[in-house]
Amino acid sequence: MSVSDETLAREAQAEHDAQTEHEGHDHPSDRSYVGIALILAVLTALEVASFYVEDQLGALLVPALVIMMIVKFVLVVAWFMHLRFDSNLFTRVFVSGLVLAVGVYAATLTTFRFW
Amino acid sequence: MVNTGSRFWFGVVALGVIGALAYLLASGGEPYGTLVLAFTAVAGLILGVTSITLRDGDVALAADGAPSTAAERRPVATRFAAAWPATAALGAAVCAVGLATGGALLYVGFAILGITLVEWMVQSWAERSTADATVNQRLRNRIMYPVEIPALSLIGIAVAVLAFSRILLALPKAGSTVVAIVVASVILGVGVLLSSRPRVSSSLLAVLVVLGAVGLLGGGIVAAVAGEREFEEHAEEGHAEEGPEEGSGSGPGAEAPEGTGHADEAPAPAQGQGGG
Amino acid sequence: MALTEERPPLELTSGEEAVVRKPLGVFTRPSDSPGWRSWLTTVDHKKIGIMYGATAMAFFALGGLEALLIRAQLAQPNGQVLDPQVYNQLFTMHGTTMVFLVIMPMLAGFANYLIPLMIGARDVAYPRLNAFSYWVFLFGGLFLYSSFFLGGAPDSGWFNYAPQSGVAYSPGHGIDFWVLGLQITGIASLVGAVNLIVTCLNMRAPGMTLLRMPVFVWMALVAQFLLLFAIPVITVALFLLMFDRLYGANFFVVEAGADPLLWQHLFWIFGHPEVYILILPAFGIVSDVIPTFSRKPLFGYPFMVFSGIAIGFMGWGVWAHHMFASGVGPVSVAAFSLSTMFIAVPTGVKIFNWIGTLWRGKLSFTVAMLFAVGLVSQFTIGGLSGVMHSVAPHDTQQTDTYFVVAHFHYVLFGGSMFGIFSGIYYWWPKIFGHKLSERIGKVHFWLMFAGFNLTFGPMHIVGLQGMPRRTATYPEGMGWDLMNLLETIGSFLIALSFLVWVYNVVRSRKNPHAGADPWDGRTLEWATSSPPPVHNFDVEPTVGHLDEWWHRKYDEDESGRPVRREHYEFLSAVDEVSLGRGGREPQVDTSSIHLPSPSYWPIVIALGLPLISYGLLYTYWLSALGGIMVVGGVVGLGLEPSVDPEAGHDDHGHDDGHGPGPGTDATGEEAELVGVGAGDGATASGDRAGSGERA
Amino acid sequence: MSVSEQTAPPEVVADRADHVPHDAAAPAHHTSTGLSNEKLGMWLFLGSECLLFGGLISAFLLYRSKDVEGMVGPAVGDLYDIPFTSVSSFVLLMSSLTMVLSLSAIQRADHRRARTWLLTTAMLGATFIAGQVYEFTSFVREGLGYTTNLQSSAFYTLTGFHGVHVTIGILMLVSLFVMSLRGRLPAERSETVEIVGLYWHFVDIIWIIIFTLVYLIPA
Amino acid sequence: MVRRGRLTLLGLVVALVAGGCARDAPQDVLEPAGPLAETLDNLFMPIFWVAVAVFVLVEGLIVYAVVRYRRRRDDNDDELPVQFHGSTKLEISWTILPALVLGLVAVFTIPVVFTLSAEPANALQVSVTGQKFWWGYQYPEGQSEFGIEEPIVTANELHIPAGQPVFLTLTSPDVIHSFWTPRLNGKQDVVPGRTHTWSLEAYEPGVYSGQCAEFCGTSHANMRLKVVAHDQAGWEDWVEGMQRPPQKPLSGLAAQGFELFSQKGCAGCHQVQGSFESVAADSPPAPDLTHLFSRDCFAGCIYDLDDRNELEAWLRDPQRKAGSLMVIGELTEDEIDALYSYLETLE
Ligand code: HEA
Ligand code: HEA
Ligand code: HEC
Ligand code: CUA
Ligand SMILES: [Cu+2]
Repeated sequence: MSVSDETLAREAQAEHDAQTEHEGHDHPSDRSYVGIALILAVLTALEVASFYVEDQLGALLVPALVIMMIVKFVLVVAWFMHLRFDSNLFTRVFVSGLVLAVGVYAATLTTFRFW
Repeated sequence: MVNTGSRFWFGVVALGVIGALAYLLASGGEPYGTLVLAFTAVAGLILGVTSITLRDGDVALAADGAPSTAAERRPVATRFAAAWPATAALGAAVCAVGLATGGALLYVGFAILGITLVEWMVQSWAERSTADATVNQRLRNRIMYPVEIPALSLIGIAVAVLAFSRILLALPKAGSTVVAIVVASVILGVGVLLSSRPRVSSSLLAVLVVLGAVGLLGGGIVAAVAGEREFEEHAEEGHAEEGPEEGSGSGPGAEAPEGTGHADEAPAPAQGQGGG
Repeated sequence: MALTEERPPLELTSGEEAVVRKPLGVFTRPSDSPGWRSWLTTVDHKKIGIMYGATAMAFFALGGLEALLIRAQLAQPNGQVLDPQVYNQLFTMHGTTMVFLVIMPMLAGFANYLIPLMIGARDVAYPRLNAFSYWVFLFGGLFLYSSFFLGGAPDSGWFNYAPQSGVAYSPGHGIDFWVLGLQITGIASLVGAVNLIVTCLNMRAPGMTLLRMPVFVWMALVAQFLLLFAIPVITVALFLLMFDRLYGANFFVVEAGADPLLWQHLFWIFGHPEVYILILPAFGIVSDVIPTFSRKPLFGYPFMVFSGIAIGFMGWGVWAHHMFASGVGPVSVAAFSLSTMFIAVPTGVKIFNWIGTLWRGKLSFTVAMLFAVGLVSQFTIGGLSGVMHSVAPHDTQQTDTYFVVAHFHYVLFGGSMFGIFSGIYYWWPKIFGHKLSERIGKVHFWLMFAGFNLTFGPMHIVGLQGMPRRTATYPEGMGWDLMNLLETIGSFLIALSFLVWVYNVVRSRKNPHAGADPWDGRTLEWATSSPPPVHNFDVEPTVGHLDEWWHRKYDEDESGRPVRREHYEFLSAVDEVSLGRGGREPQVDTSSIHLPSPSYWPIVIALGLPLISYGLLYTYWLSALGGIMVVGGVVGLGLEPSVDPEAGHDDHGHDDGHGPGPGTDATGEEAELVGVGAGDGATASGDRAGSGERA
Repeated sequence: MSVSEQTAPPEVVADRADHVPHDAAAPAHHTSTGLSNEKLGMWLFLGSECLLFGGLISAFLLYRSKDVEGMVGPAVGDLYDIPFTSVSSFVLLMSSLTMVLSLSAIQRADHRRARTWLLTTAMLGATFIAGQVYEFTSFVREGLGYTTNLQSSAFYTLTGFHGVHVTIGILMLVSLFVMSLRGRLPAERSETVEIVGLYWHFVDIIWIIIFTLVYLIPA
Repeated sequence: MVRRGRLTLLGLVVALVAGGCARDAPQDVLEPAGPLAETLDNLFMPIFWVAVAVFVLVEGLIVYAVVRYRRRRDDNDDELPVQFHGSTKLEISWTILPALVLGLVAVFTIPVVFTLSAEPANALQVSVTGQKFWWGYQYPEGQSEFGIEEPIVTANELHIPAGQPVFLTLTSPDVIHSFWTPRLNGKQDVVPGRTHTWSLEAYEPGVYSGQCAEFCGTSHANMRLKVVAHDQAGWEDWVEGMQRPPQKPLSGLAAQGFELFSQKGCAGCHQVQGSFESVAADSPPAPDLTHLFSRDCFAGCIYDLDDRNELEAWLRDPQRKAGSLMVIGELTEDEIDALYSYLETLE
């Protein structure tokens, strides 16, 4: 059997695991949801604040904003959308769309710069 | 017991009153037409009351006391159905006013008439379908809910959005931000309140809802009447082709973004559908 | 949409009169009435599959007719058959039709019909959405074609480059029809993709692990993923163009500073995955046909699966090879040239693995097999010209010439269409119960094979001799005359072969019943009757193998050679023909199997979409009407339980993937257990009876 | 995969026994992955939506960064009212919280709270939309119509698409609310709420991206 | 049956290829006439042969398998072939081998991308506009090494000195076109709103045919062009002729035509330097006619200028070239004669 064959077998196994694992019903408590929302709120506040100190931040501004954006994104997806707790398959489906979108469109935007 | 016949006459009353008022306003106080319309309303009122006291044509009354068989049991839906004559009359009234004043009211009237027509038809079709009123009711619902539920929600959302955005537009720039914060906090606060106090009485709830609705609508109307705040044009260059924005004072936002929304709506719901 | 089906079974408040007079008229939910009306409301994946196929073939005749006109015009230099305007409409509609209205729906049809059967399911995951997809596709196609009668069809080519497709240069409604029509069919594809992916992942019979799925299912699955992610990209492009055209936006208005390359990027980000959407299911078809007629398993199943997945992935990184001459800059050109070349690697794996399957097999050349081997040999030619394109510097000589036209007809016709015909001949007996004539089929194949090569082979040559595509005419003295004449002759040969096929279909009704398993097939669809019952299998299969059905029929002797088992059991009641050679029927009571009930909503919603679109072009009132139909239909669909509680539960039932509730579920489960138990018993006794008979 | 793999006679009943979940309380999905069709479908759809919004966002980024000589009308960036939009973003973010609270309530069969939160979510959503209508109107008053220039087309299209998504979301929330009122949303169907919630959160995360890329990061 | 089919096919293909190549094809990609096209050709040939090799290999294997392993009439159907499921070794090798071959192809390809995109040194500069449905050329002034002092404006026929690199700057005022002279170089799209560059060079003097290769509307097929490469003397003659403004005709039919040229609105679109300069020189809506009769062809090079009938037919109805943007009122035969006489003076 080939390497790739094994990988697929493992995938199949993983899938089987997800099956038996029975969708973790250990959803987080309301308290943790509120906690996440607080973090999100603080991040948003920081983002907005960065707008007012744009000049001081200089070159840091964009990376800082992007990082905060990603953190917020991940928090919502992982907690509110339960990807942390749900089946792996959902994550894979969603992330493949996301990664594809980012990759393809980033490549497109770069091609506009080479001429 | 308000029966079918009386409803029709009350519809005429409504027509007369509204017509009279509108005519009064539109004609700038011309008395004769106004009087004619007003008297129509009075006549309608008399006839309607008569109709109630004489209870003519009330099936339920006729069946009163008789052993209730499936065939005779009064269809549940009729309660509702009897409203249609009135709305038909209302529609006609609005149409008439629209014709007189010329403008959007005519279409509103047509819309009311159209809705009435459809509802009434389906209603009466459903009522004659089977002998069982519950089944009939279900039949009606099966056809009408798919249209009614989204339509009503959409109208509700549209009214709320319109009213609130009028308020925001009327306020000074900083003011709208503050109001937005306040409104959002209130919504959130009430949510928190309601869920943390499971025993809030329903009358308090009702008061809250009414207060909110009145506040929003009232505010919206006031704001709309007061008009938008002054905006300064940011145009750098000469304005090439910006005609369409003018014309529509009442629409939500300007023509153009509205156009976008309009176009989006077509395929978008179907896409939403695809996922669920 | 899951806003549904909590309606309790109907009970009359009155408690009397159990029999309610069914109200007449269209407003009641349709029951499974026979006749043409059942086709309008059906949610059966098999019927839907057939409708897809029939519609697609009708569009093929149309698209082919357009091609014949094109060829007639080009038969000689300075052709006078068509006006240039008409010519431009024809090649645009030809390309659009063939891609969006022929191959995509044809493959959707196969996927619809076969996936549930192959994975041992009773239906797809969302049967009503399935019907919805079909109707949307149909109305989208008709909408597009209505442009011919409403002021002219679109005429800027199947990829409608901006700004030629903008209002300034295409002021008529043609392009609007194209934009809106493709948006409509896009909805169909997107919904279909979600549906089929969920089906493949969630509806497999017990034991049908991913790596036991037939290759066709795999390839269809990959193609559906490609659709899932590619459709939104073209949707964006179409929306932007639509807003430009209808509402004066500036996305492709050069005067406002727009960059037309945005369109090209968006189109081809969709467009290239699209070509793999068109070919992968065809690869899947031949991957099932070749083993059957070689009488040995597919060579390197895991590699086949993986190369398909790899093609799917790599297909996303190559789109700009359609833009080598567009001026995207040398860095981009180099990068996309590289990525394009390497897509040949996984494709090559497939080609060689098919040859490996043929190798030392026992090949019977049925028509299906001929077409399958035809695909392998002809697609290779197209693939190789593809690799020549990928050499970017030289592609500046090839692009927009007939060399490209040759390339894509070799992959599309020699690949997808051959695969489709292979599938048609292979599964025809399954779908209709009788085979197509092999004799006529061979005439069909050889005519088509010859005509195809005669049509598209010479295009390589004229292409390299500098003949640009999309030219309504060409002067004498360019050295293209002879080749063009040959191409035209070839195209009429193809037309002839198509008529032979039509003849074959028409007269096939008289053919004898073919039995459930006429080809000694390997996959589960052959284990049920031909045509399969509404519920597909009387007994839900439990799968222990790749090629499950084969393993149920064949055992191995000590040396590893397969020997046919004495007895094996079909998965549903079959006909006399199939019962020879040890085949048995399960004895089960199928009355408790419930399938989703027919529904009007799919067709209602679908009808709303073209109305909205006409409205956008002519009057918003139509849009409003269409909007009401769509929104109302969607909500109606949501509120309607997928199994009609009022329908008699006699011949069909619920299994749409998830029961209406725990209560009903238990019964479903019970029914299955009982059914299976009964089946087993029957097998046992049947065995005995069978051997008795033989002895 | 080798020839020697033995054909197992279909031991149907035994195999079936551990395949079908017997837990009657849990929503019974007898699907191959154990996941519900609807939820999987929604996730697939959301994956696909990533490419839709990705395309729109890219179109906007491309055209905003483009230096158009003699551009008509103002640049979008000059009109932003960041404080107000921050409030809007905040509103949407909080609506995600209320959404998830609603789900968690209905999973506990606490229908009253679930309804409360559903309605709160819907109203926050409506507030957001109202804010958008306000924003669009004021931009237009300030001289930036849909057709004014490249940026404006791209901006309104992107945010308009998002707005339409939010509106559809509100519609679904209201429907859920009505269903719940009429007792058609028992705890066993909490998945319906979850699925609508997924959509709602998705719309929220798209806004998270738009807020940063479109509003905060300077051109 | 199978074998026969295939052999016939092979024969056919060979015959076709032979037939195709023997023909005289003025736009033949495989007959490069300049260094750039030759570079491309040199790249193509090895790849073509790689493809042929793969083709022969694959088709050979198929034919062999088909012939060798087909079921014979006397076979026992119950006897099945050995059931093998694959061979990892084989499969890996036919994954890696093509990858290697392609790697080799890539190694040749990629550098060429960059060499061809570089601007050649000491090149003649020409700006090209592609528009519906003709090509306009402008040779900027001050290229004294080529004898060009005054700007030269012409259309449809591009004149270049043989043996010297030419550097084109391409723009389009309307939709995308694609500039292509197959024997001199590949094609370059002309995307409106962008400025593209492209090089040409011809080894020998001669006339090289080309055409617009991106679909651009109704008359896309009629948007042809010619590149005329001159030897040194020819080039100097041409440049000299082009820099000499035409004489205004003072008498006779030609003078009548001269009048008509402005009366009938021709001058509203067409420029004749020294006489009519009413349109913007950098983006004229119509071909510059200053030296019309120095060309051989007109209107997207689909009509012969030598043939008087063609030009008269053009003036009678410019829509004979479908979709042409030349819209004029009807002219009488006399007017056409007069206009023709005038145009004739524009050499
Ligand atoms: C079914 C559809 C389909 C398929 C499968 C392909 C497959 C491929 N295509 Fe094709 N293509 C189209 C449909 C398709 N294409 C269409 C419709 C267009 C034109 C659109 C338009 O302009 O209208 C087009 C255009 C097109 C272009 C643009 C041409 C131009 O306009 O300039 C290019 C450029 O690189 C290209 C490349 C390829 C490549 C490298 C593959 C590869 O996937 C092929 C791989 C296969 C093989 C190579 C054969 C088997 C392999 C072996 C036997 C292994 C050994 C091989 C080697 C070592 C070389 N295609
Ligand atoms: C799957 C895709 C597919 C298929 C199968 C075909 C099939 C054919 N194609 Fe096409 N083609 C494309 C996809 C396809 N094409 C695309 C994408 C383009 C690019 C368009 C563009 O540039 O925008 C194109 C372009 C294209 C051109 C180039 C036009 C141009 O650039 O100017 C030509 C020219 O010869 C051509 C010819 C043909 C021919 C002769 C067939 C034949 O094989 C057709 C055979 C079929 C028939 C002949 C049907 C027979 C029907 C009847 C006989 C009627 C019978 C009626 C009843 C039974 C009721 N095609
Ligand atoms: C509305 C603008 C317009 C007017 C007026 C006009 N032309 Fe033209 N003319 C064009 C365009 C555009 C072309 C190029 C057409 C093409 O090749 O598709 C052209 C081409 C020509 C050509 C061929 C030039 C070449 O080198 O290809 C000649 C000669 C000509 N016009 C003569 C005339 C005469 C004489 C008149 C007056 C009676 C005239 N034109 C009026 C727009 C105009
Ligand atoms: Cu210009 Cu084609
Ligand atoms: Cu491609």
